[in-house]
Amino acid sequence: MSKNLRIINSKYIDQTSRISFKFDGKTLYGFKGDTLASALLANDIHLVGRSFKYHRPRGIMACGPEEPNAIVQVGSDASMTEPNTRATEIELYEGLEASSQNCWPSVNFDIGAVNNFFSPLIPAAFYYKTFMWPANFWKLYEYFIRKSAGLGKSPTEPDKDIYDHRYLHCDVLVVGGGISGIIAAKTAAKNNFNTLLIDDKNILGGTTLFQKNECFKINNSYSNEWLKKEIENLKSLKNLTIKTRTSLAAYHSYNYLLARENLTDHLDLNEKKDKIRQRLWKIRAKKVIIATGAMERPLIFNNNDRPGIMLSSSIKKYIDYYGVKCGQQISLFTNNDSAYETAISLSNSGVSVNSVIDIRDKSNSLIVKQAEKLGIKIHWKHTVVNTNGYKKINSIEIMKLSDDGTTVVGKKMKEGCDCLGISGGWTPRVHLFTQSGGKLKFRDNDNVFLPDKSELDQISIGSCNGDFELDEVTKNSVNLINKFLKVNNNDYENLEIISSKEIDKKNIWLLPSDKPLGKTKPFLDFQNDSTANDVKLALREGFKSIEHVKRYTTTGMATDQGKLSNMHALGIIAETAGVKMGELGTTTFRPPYTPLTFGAIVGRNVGEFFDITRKTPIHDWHAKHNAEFENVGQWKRAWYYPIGNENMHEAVQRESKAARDSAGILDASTLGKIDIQGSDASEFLNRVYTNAWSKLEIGKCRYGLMLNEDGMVYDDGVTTRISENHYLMTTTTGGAANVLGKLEDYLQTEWPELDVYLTSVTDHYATVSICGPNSKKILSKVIPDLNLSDKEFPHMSFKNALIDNIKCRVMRISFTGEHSYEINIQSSYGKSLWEKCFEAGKEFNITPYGTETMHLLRAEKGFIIAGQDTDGTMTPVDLQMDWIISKKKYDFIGKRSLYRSDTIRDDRKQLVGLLTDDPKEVLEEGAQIVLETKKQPIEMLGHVTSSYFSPNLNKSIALAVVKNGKKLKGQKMFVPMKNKTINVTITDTVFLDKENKRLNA
Amino acid sequence: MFLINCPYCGERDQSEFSAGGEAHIVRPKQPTELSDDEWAEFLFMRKNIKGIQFERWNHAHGCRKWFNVIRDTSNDKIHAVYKMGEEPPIK
Amino acid sequence: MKNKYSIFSLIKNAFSYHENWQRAWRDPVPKKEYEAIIIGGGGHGLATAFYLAKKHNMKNIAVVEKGWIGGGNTGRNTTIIRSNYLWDASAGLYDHALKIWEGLSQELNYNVMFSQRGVMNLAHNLQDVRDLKRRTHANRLNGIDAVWLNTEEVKKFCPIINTSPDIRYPVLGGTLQRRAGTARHDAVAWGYARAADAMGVDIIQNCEVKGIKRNGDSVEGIETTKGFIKTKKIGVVAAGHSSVIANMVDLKLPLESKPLQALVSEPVKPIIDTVVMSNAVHAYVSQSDKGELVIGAGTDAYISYTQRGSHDVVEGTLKAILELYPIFSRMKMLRQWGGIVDICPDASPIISKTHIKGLYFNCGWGTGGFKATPGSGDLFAHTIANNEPHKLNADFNINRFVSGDLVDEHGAAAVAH
Amino acid sequence: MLNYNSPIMETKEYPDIKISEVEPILKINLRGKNRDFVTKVGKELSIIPPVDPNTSSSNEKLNLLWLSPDEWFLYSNNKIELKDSNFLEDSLFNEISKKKLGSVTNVSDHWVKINLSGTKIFDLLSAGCPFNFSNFKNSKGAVTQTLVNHIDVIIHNKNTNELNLFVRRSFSMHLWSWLNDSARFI
Repeated sequence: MSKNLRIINSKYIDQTSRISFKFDGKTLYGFKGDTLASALLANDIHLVGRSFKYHRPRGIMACGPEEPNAIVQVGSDASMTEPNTRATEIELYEGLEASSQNCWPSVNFDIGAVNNFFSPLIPAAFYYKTFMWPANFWKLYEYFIRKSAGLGKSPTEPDKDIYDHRYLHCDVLVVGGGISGIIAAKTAAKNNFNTLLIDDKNILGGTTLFQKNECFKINNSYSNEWLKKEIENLKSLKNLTIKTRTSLAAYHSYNYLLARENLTDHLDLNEKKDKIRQRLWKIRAKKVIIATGAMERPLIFNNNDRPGIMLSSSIKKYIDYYGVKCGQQISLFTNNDSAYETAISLSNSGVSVNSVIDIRDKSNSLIVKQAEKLGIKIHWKHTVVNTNGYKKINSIEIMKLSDDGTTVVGKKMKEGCDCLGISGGWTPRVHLFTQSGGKLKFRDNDNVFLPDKSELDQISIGSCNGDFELDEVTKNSVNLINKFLKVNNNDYENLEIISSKEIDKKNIWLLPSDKPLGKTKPFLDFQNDSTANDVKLALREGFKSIEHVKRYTTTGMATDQGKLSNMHALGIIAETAGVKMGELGTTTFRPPYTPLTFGAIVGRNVGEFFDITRKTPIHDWHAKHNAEFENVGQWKRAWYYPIGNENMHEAVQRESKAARDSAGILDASTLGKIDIQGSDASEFLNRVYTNAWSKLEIGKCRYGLMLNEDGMVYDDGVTTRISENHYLMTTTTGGAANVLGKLEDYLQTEWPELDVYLTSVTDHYATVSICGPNSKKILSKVIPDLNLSDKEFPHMSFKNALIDNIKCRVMRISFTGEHSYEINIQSSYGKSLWEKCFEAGKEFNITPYGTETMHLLRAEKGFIIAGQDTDGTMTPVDLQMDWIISKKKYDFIGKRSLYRSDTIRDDRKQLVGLLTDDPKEVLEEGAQIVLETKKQPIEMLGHVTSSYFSPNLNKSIALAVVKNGKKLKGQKMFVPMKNKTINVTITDTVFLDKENKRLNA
Repeated sequence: MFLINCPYCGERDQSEFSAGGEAHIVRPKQPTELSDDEWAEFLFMRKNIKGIQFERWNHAHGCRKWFNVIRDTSNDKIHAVYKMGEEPPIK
Repeated sequence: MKNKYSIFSLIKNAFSYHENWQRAWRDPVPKKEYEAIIIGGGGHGLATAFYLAKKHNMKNIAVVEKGWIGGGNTGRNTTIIRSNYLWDASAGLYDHALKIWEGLSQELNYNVMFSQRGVMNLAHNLQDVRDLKRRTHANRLNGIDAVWLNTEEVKKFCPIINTSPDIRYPVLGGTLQRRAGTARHDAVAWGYARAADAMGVDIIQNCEVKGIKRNGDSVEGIETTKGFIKTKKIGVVAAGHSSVIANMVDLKLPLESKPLQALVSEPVKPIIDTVVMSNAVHAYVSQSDKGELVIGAGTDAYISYTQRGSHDVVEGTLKAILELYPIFSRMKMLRQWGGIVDICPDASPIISKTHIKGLYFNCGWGTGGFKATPGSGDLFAHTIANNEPHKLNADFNINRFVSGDLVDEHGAAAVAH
Repeated sequence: MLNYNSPIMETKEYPDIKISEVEPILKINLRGKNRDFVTKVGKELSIIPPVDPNTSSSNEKLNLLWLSPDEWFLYSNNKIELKDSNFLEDSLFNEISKKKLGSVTNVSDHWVKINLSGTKIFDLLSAGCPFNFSNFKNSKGAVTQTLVNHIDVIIHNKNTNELNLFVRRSFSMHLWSWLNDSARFI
């Protein structure tokens, strides 16, 4: 039965509020303020997971984001469960359920552990060297590899939580609420900088917050008490915003930073609902102060990965902050002074410390003296050569170090313990600094990489800048901040600081053992199970760069991104290869600093807000008349209007027939419309379209084709000359924005001399198109006083008109080949006008038709749709539209490209009509066209671009592009489908009313 | 995300702009006089500089004006902006 | 001769604590002169050297790399391999590569983990459907195993896709190539390096090219940070940095180098066992053997050599991922990074001679180079050895930008640019 | 009679936020480069087009917003009679466009005007807008064109904690529902 290892006095844990939670199905208790890790430790649970490769038992090792082992699955609900969450960062809440990962059937008995037995066979990157025979077996091998890999489980149902974004602009951003961050925030805010202070913990103060030790005092009070007062004072600063539970995820160039604020993860299950779970702050800061502190390093020795082996500073936080004993007989193993702080804290709380094993010869610092005063046993110049205990450490083996530190001497001592604290010194958290593009420098005397040069307006202060002693931290931070903000803040002048000084330093990256290296397991990357041996193997095989070693051994590529392992990997590489660490350089730290949920990155841009939806003024009418809608770019366009249980084919056949037999009505509001004014408007059109415009009469419309400079068809549409210097251009629905942008580009950069202004009026006008033999009768009812005679109002002309006093423009143009009109009216009257036309047309069975019918009708006439019948490789000539290329014009966009050696070939793919031998057979759009089906490989001569069953011709028709098609009229060809071959004949592109009689019908 | 100083509107977030590639590639006044090679040079061939590049940007979601930017493509640092038709402030 | 990799060699070495493994490749000092020099130690460059040595019996060759082999786009891409391209020229090129992939681990005696888990391209609007069907038909007639799947079949093949008709851009179907899949990118570079080294190829790392020495119209050698190296044939395979090399000989290429980003999630147990690509909403995802979701983002529109892109691109990709896979909302991004991709106006590569005698370029792979690695190397080697393109890369010459005979693969390219 | 339908026709209130559509009002886009254009506009509207970027000039009836060095946006404060707006549009068109001084385009229905008021409106916008409002906030009459939730908008600082936001009609319903969805979490 698990014992309770909680001691009474901890100010940060509310021991009156008991919280129940489940771990691996077992109900346990903790308190408000606990993390899952501290609560588990309080219940004497160390074993929480299995390692990635060997499935070795692993326990809680740290107390923050660097935790490599205690990675758990939170929750069991299919939509709300979350894999790979660090127990050291989960704040305990009522109803929390967590479970171990990567073990089966259970963390206590894990079948995968056989891998540990085979470990001699599976060194780093073994998989590159095997699983190759028999060749086709890889699929099978891979199946099992994949099953055993991976850690937690993905949710299997959509997330119910809400995520959000917020942009934030500030003068100064301070990252980290430790002692130096507090000083920075206070200084900035007091000097009228609009300041933001963020910290990933739920409370400010960093590690100083629980530093109650004679050796660390400021103005005669414990450093923690001094800091608490400082934090109190922050409240009064109005320029200061403080965000806790907010973790800086990414630091991009131009001081653009992303921070994730956790809003509900710490709340009881029933309190979480309908609240934003996480908010991603998109921060633009004028100045950035990084005060992210440092991480304690482990030590690398044989079997250094057993449950119960923890970072010494974490043991200290668990006892001082959470009031939790990580064990009852604790040994400490160190190469520096900080383990002695832990020793003192432990013995002050009545936990017996077996001994401190210190690889150094001695240390006379204040803190060590104090430890000795408390009677703590110290083994100087010793190292741990092995540890015992499978699911939890139960003893360590100690030996004396040789003078050069490369071997061990003397006889082995065994020391029983239920917890081992290790301390390998400190690593500044320079991740954000390097993310931002900053360059690092190496400091030899304590082997740390420090911020050096940066392009951005930023500084690093405190221990992330290499200041580890209390007096350095405060004094240097104050100076750096004043200089950085160009202020003179004297709050912190002449502070009296007591601080222990570490003079004696010694570091051994890979500690020696009495066994040959090959027989030991000194772990570097605990989660990915890569050892010092693996790194040495990689080097032996010629993988020299840190990036190679990292990728070959996977060191530093686990979910902790090597926070604890990178430095030792570098150290061992440098040592083995005999190069200076400074010259070796470090790996690049990539965003995010800690893993970031996809949800937070996406925010509320999901579902309805995944992408913009554009609607026409008449949209509601279509919806009310059960239109099916088609996505055209961001637009919703009426696709077809099924009646009763009509399917699309039936509806389209009916609509198409009605449009030609009597009257159809189409919502064309989505077409792009550009208002063109200026004395050079005509010249401008001459340059952007392939045909000539100067001679277009006022009141007339003309179809135009627009090319790219590469000569390929880009867009098309009808442009109307409203008055001398005033045109209205229409573009395709999809092309509208690009066309306007392209034309503005030419005006501003190539032809600034032209007096032309372009204004988009796409949304200002609703466009109602009426077509069919009865369209004239209907329009005459809608606008009685407009003379519609062919003489007064011929095809391809326009009139201004009034409908119930509302100005509108009526164009007599046709995309269907029928007699038809387009009425442009300001959008607010669009729906009403549509209804009016519909009413007027009732007696003629006016039929609303959608895009599908429109496509069919225009195909009967052989009109192209840019983007469907063209694909960016078709010239006007290819489209058999030579007539639209002005021979007279000196130049227009794309003209020169039409005369390149390939574009002038006359056997290019060309637009043709296609008829199937079987008139009922409708070709598939995209189907390929061939002449020769026998000999392989089959040569493809073209493909079907548009294909429909025409109710008006009562046969299948298609448009296609075919190599040398112009010359092949009447040629029999084949369309080979998967299961059959369809016989077709090449025809003219116009299938209906070749003489255009219907236009004036 | 860059901060780009539009010569007309001032400093704005990159998302308001669209990039237009290498600057000062003048469209030939008389394309028909050019050989296929010369035309291809204008159409497709680019310096694609690593280092200081003169390039075009458009404040597409602001004033819709095109302008020039001098940017170091090896570290994305913007050294200067100037209007169309103006001489580069830095050579 | 190198000792062969196999389960037996693993067992054998286990007894000596793996202390007797040979180096995968040497670390030679550059010779005075080589028969040919490949600039760029990525997958394509190393493969080129390998096939020059293996098929064209050119043993005295070197690969010079300014950093570490495989450190560029080879190690930064999302490892998708497929050959379902539209035009005959592309289909020929990429399927040639795919056929080599199928035997590559054995050819190199290095497990590149080529995993034929299938690649599915989704259609989200009517034009998508037309384009993808057109490709599927073309692929079929070109002997490429592409099949069209309707929405139900898509759902059946990859059940976690949200195929509801109510989403903003519903899945209207897709085309599937079963022979397609993924491979282990690092292993490709290392495998080619080891195999090339075994045949005497010098792989020279940390050796940056500073200039190209010319005599009139032909090349004479390269100036490097490790001194001058003489050669009559130079194959440039420098990806994003192709223009940098080209500018050394005042050669302008139709290239723009742009940032392309990718990201991985934390590793989880198998949840998606194929590769799904969606151009229209821009989401590409697969799952690595390690369990990470591997997600490809888009390119930025501006030129940059920083290997960093803008956050909006990553956000845009992930929102598309959540649109199609809402179950991934609680998954976490572990790592994001960027590469520099050299993009041609027609989204097709250049594997070509130049007007300078002895200078060859293999570039413009844009966002899709990894899949072509073995084929690209094989054909580039052929082009260099014979000073003539192989028929499979004849269409990918530089001159096409003058004649206008482009191979426009925007439709089929992974990232629409 | 044709009836008038604006896309939103709603007013919504949230703690410290009120959003509503205000239509119909006159909106005209003015383009021009030379001095004559500026003086002519001044004469017609008795407002001089502001030349300083991101600023506006107003009288009790009309507002003239700077959009770019050669582009201005005119809108009326209140609902305006059809005949009056036609008259204003025509006279401007005849005096400017016809006389080749620039262009005059009616965009009354191209843009939809949404009025935002309350102390939290800038927090609301910051949920989807990269623009830095810190100075804009405190300068009455300030104008900016930017993106809100990826949609182009023109924002006019009408008063302390009161903004007029203009969005293209086809986007307006989408933006409206986004604003309302966002307001829940401010």
